[in-house]
Amino acid sequence: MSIYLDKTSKVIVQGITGREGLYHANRMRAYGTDLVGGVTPGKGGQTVEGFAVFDGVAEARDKTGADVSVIFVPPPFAADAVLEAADAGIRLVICITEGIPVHDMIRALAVIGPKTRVIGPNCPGVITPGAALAGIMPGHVFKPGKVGLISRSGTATYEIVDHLTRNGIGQSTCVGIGGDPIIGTVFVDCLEAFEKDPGTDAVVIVGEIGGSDEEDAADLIERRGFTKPAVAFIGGRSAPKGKRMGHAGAIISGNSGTPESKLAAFARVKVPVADSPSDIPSLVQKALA
Amino acid sequence: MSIYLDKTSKVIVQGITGREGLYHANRMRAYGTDLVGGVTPGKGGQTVEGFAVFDGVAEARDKTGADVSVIFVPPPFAADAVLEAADAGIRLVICITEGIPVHDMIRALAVIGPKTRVIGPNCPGVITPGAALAGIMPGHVFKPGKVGLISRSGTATYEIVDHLTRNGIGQSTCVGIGGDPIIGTVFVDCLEAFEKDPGTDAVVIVGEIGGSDEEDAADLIERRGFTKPAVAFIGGRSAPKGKRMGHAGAIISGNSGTPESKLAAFARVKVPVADSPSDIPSLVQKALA
Amino acid sequence: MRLLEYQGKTLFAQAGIPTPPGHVASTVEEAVAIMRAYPAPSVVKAQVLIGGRGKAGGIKFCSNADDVVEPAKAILGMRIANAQNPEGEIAHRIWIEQRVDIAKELYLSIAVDRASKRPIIMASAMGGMDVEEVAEKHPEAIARYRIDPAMGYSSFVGRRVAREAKLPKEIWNQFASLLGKLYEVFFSAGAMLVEINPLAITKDGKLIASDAKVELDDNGLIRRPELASWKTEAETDPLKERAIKAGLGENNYVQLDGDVGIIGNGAGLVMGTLDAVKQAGGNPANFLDIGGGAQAALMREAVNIVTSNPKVKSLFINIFGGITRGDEVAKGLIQALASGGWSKDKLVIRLTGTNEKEGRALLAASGITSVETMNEGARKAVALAK
Amino acid sequence: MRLLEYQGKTLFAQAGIPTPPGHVASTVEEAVAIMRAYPAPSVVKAQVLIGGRGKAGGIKFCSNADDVVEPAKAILGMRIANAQNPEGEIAHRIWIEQRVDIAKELYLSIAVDRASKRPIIMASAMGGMDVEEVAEKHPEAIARYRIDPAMGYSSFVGRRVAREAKLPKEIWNQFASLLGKLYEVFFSAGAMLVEINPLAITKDGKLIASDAKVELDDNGLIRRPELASWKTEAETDPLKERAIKAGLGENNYVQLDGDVGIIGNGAGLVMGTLDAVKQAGGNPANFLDIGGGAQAALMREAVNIVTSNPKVKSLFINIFGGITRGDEVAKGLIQALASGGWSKDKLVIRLTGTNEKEGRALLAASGITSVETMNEGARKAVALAK
Repeated sequence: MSIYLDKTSKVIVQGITGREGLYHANRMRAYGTDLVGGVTPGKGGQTVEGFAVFDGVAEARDKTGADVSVIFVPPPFAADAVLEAADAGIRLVICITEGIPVHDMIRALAVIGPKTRVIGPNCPGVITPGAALAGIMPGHVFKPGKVGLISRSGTATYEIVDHLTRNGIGQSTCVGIGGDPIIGTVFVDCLEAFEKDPGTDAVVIVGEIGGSDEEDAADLIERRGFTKPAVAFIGGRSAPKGKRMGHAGAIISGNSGTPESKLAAFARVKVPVADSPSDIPSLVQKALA
Repeated sequence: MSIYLDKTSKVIVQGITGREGLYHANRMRAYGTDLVGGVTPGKGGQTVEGFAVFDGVAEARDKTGADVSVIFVPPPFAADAVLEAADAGIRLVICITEGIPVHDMIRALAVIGPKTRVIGPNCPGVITPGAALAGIMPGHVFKPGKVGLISRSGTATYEIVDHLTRNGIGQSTCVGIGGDPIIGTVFVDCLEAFEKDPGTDAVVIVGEIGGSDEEDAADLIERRGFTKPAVAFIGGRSAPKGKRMGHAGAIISGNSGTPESKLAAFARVKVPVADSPSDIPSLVQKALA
Repeated sequence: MRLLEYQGKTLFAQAGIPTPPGHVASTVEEAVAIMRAYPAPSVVKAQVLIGGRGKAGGIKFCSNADDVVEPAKAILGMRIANAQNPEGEIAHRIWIEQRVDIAKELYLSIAVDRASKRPIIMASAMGGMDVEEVAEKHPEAIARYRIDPAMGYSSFVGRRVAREAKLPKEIWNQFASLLGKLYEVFFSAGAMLVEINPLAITKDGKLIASDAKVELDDNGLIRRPELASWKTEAETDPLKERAIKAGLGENNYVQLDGDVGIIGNGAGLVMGTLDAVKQAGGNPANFLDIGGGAQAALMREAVNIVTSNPKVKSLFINIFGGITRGDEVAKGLIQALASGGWSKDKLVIRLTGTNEKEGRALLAASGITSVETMNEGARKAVALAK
Repeated sequence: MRLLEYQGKTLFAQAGIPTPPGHVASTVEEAVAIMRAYPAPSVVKAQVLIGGRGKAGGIKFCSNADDVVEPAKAILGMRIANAQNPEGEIAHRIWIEQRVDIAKELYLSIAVDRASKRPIIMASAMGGMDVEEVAEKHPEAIARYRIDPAMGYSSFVGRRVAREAKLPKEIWNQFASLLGKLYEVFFSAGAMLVEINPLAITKDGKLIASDAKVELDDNGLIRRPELASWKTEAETDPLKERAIKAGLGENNYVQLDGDVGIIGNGAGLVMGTLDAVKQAGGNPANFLDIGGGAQAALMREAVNIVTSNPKVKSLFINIFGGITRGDEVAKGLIQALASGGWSKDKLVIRLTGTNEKEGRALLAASGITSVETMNEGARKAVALAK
């Protein structure tokens, strides 16, 4: 079992004729994802490396039954691509693009209805190991299993998953929610989904400095909206105030977004926080014991 | 029984210190409406003719428990007043103002959520005879009973209701939905509410030329979304094409909004259409027999 | 309020929509001066709101200052009519614009869609024709998209419409950009309709607005007061202007063709009165709604306005008093009659509702009897007009 | 990207927000010329991004061309520091603006609220103070409102905020209008924050923006490219500029205080590497994320950038290859070492993931051994920096 993505998901790539889009479409297909085609406006009707190309998402959905879209469109046009996918009734829209104007996303997310879930932007996507990959994650690191993972960071996730997999701990679904300040799906959303997923026994929360997403997750746990065992990691604990650490969203501004606040929140709800990625497997084993 | 408005409704007036607002607030109170106060920005704390004045709708709602607002605010500010009422969580917002820019209403209605019902603008309001009046209707014409009425016009309603009342046919609730091209509540909304109301046995639909609200109502009846007896009237049947008849929305443009189309729609679903307001009572009696 | 072609094109050009360069003239001399300044193959187009100006000879061609004289003379002052409006409209202005080499004609419009409460975009590769005819004969040729006003325009909408309207792929991006600008015009001008028909593709592959049809929301002019001054002859009517001056709204007086003058309170009741007159075999001369709560002075002026229409043979006043008080109506009517503008013999009044007794007493004192019902009044008024 | 006060006020003035008339100068001569042209009681303010310029002597007064010389001389070139930033910032410009008679100081800001994904408006009648301090000590004194971006600003929002912030009733309408304009600036400039503190009420009852703090979204500059050129000295950093020139993003290089240079792929991994170095008792000299799929040339330049920081004593490269290939990383590193900019003795590399074998083989051929884990690498790098 899994959340958001499984073997039945039909995935398209928006921006499939671009360098990044085509490269990752091939990787997703190689992983076993049912990648049914892609979209590049004006290039509809072509076939690239075996992928059918459509002019628009509505057309692609009508002709392929796609319900998931992965977006590799340059920043100035990415919010338009997200809106197009939502308008076409795509259920899960994963926006990989980094560098989208914050106000573009604020406006797009404000008008997208509850039928569409947006993940990202500036995220590595979603993987349900052994079933499907919709994003840019290195599939070989992952292994099917019963631990869910949610992360604000890509490579920190790979590092942590690598430790899990090497220690024999497989994953149900791993969701990279993205490193931007304004993102479509937050920890709380994923926790609520994992709570309902019988295939998930525990969850690893990979947070970082900036914002209050970790604190909100702790609040959810406190009011019993999530009741399974959870383990956390917080990146950027050594970062100074006011410096943006790689991710547009990883910044401590004033008293907000500090690691202290996040550590305190997790301590309050008894979620152990690993000092190093390598400590995660043992914390998970302890939590599940 | 009734729809939208009853004895328990707590009503405020936005624009209560204006000439129109204050005049009609007095009339509503005299009719027996639980008129709990009014709003005029900057005049909060005053009392006018026994009505408590508040600076904003949120404050008025907090202090009075108001759930209905009747708006008498000049056209340039009326859409802002509607948004304010919705933002404050008012359940039923009745906008009397005539002359509001169409685009103001398009934008306001696009962002108001399902928790708020907007009636109007350019409408006479809602009356549940014997219980409450929220609007500018002449209360003495109405009589409690079991026939619902929905109308795009004010005075045509009074004329028709007068005939009903004189013939001993009382009304459950009468809703003036307004004569503008873009209005918050349409015939279909009211029919769905009347369908569920055990206090309503039949409905009178007072339409007019322009738009397709009557056709939509007929479609609802055809697909059994409304199953009670209905009788209709259509105003402006003698109007030439392209001329706006008083109401901004009463206009035949091209092939759309013609009386022929509306008559045909009602004929299809066997809703009798009165040639004259004076024919309505006998048609209602026949429908109920 | 409808705009003339050149006014619409001005709005388009301000928003960055490509339009052929052109100038407006209201005399032959101005036309010559324009062609002297811009000597190029040009089109001379009658500036009227009525449709069918091409067939009526309202569009001619010229290429220099000499040969603009004939077309300008012919069109300026020309009366252009069509089946719907046989009386027609006089062309007081011409628009002289440079000719464009057109490869293909498209259709594009944005209108207020009442049912969805949203702007609706319509586009078709079959441009240059009457869109209602296209909609009837080739419904599949028209692509429609209803925009969420909360979202506003986003360029995928333009691409989607372009694809569904089967427009050539080469112009999709241009089309999406132009449509975004047209949406901007639609919203910022408070339009009920903006239409480009034809939207031309030139021989060198550029989109250009060959025509412009814009209808503004009268109520929206409070947000763009500078546009109100663009109102033209065809949009004005002296009796309507007088009604507005008296304090009534833009839609409260409508001139019609018949001979039974009509005054009532409330648009719905007045419409119903018109219908009743028609059913009684008569023809209404006008629609006049005095609104709610009218005072005697307004009522007096309403009587004067309606009866100053020379076609009016009888006057039917139908009042169902809610906020409007019967005594004020009676006072105003009596004042108007006293000033000699109309005779009580050509008058029928039905007065019911608030203060009906006081009103009827005043009328009786002046020798006027009120009828009981609208239908009765309609019959009498029609008989008086015979 | 943060704007200096005078840049923020320029945006405000363009949007119609009242600001005191003023001019910017970067030399004493310019300051004198300004005061000669506008002789009026004025304030001379250091244009720096750092807070606390008032306490540091960065705000002075003058009233004519003669007495502007002293303040201008004193402030231009002044280094202004505070507790958070002891190194401080040099004032290269002054802003000379006419003094305003202030009756009361308010606070007003709009910021991006991450949790609600909406703009949040904050206002308080306690202006002129540090807002975080007010929020802590008098939380009830701050009114907050999260705007639905689909709705946009509507004036009831301003009235509601004004009431809840207990602002004087007389200025509610002015405040609601000013807030609408500030919202316009916030959205159209793509701001993360627009703050007016203090928002002054003058003695004659007018609102005026006495200060301006604006932080723009770097990604949003593609929509307002003209604003990108407003970037100032305090916002630039030669090594960061070099990283951007090499093709990295705005946030990929961050200068820090320590002596362990750090390169990794992916922001999360690099952050984790910084933390690991810190836990091992070291101090990171920088944050450098080479992103995904970096080629050898980029890796070489990354090594050159990090090691050209004179504080760097050891270099830790931490690569977890997904899209990034180990052989490309190794090649770039070997090229950088070959050019003599850095010694392999002061280097620790951990190389795992895609093409790790090929990469490690290349490294081994150059006498470099890769460590197995991040924590091991961190410990070694910290030891090398001692």
